[in-house]
Amino acid sequence: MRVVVQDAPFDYGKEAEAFADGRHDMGAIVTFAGIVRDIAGGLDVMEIEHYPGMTEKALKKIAAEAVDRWSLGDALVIHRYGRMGAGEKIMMVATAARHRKDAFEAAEYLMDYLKSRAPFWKKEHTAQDAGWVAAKDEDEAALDRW
Amino acid sequence: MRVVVQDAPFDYGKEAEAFADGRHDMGAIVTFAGIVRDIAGGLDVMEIEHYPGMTEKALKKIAAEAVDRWSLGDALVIHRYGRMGAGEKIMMVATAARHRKDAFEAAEYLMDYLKSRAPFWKKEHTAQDAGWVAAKDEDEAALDRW
Amino acid sequence: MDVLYFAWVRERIGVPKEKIETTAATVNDLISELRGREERYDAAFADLTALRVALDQELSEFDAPLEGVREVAFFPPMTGG
Amino acid sequence: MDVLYFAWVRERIGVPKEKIETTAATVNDLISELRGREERYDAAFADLTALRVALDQELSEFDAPLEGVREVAFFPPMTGG
Repeated sequence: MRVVVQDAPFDYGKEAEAFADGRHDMGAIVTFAGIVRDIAGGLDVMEIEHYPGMTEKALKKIAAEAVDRWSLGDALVIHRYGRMGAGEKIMMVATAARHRKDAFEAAEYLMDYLKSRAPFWKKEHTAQDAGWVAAKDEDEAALDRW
Repeated sequence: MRVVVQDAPFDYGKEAEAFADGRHDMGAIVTFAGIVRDIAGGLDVMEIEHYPGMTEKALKKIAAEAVDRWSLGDALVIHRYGRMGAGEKIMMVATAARHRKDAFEAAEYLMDYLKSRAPFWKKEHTAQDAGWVAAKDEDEAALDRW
Repeated sequence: MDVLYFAWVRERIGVPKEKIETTAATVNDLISELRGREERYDAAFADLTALRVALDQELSEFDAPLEGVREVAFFPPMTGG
Repeated sequence: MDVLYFAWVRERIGVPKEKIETTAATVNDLISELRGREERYDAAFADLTALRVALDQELSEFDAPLEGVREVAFFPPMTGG
């Protein structure tokens, strides 16, 4: 299990490859990558603020719960903070399980929890103005299924 | 949308990276990779037979249905045939959607359908013997949710 | 018409592909005809619940008509992924 | 105790962190105390449904006791991922 919180970009392909590599015991790997989308009006930059210290703790707790609940062979969470442009990767998760159902469910669980329970806040800057992204009710509701 | 059926190994990390790269419109990328698992008794080699011609058609149809149903920005399916050892990657799928729920669902749909509706058959060879992998009832049942 | 066999069906029948002249109206009729020919066909087609059929590379049903079909394939349930 | 603010709460209050001497028994008590101090606190804490609180870096409730707590953080609902 590995949790990384950093401002620097990460290499999604290399991380996915390294995560999947050399496993003889796990038949299923799932990865998710979150990418900065260009918004209507033209996104200039996406800024992500976080709570150093709590962020790492929260992500480790969420990842450990996923590993435990789905008997994962491994789990990975990488999340950036700071400023990034449209098309840049914000974060990724990866899960390794014996069967695909567990790998998918665990990855969705990681995403649902880190989205609403890890202390990150997004601010979108356009040429005109800047605003904090509002939390969506559907993201909070997504936790109900777990 | 891209569908590849080949006997040669593929580079999971590079494919995942290339698939995710340069997107400004899709916020969510999901990949799944299937890996040859070592089975009890020691897998010597996994052999995958397929139905040339029908395989490509079936995968294209499944991928097109996923793209349409979840308004995907893109979908990728790579599936190998022939002989491969434990730890080798058998196949991968990737989906790009605006939001994570669609990317996850579409990837699971691709997996559920290609597992039971694309003409591939696995045979496991151990030092002692060889046997065709039996289809699982749960894989057929997995189609019911779509 | 071309008849193709895959996986253990291929192994049991002994060839991956053969040309068969038939006037069978449906897949079921073709199967009956083949089972009457030789023991190896009889064995391969003994349990139809363990088999799938594709007509011109589309999954199909055993009661489907064969008229106009050029390629029939028999195989066990798929196990890809 | 250290009180931290993030995102628009930080912007509205004007500082990311401050030391506050208080005898407030619960988070709610602390909020009442802050709101009484200055307009900027009153504005930031006007709608508690739009806020979350963490005590010593664990998500918590507004009626939680502050005894033994060294770090309190206020912020809007998270939007990571």
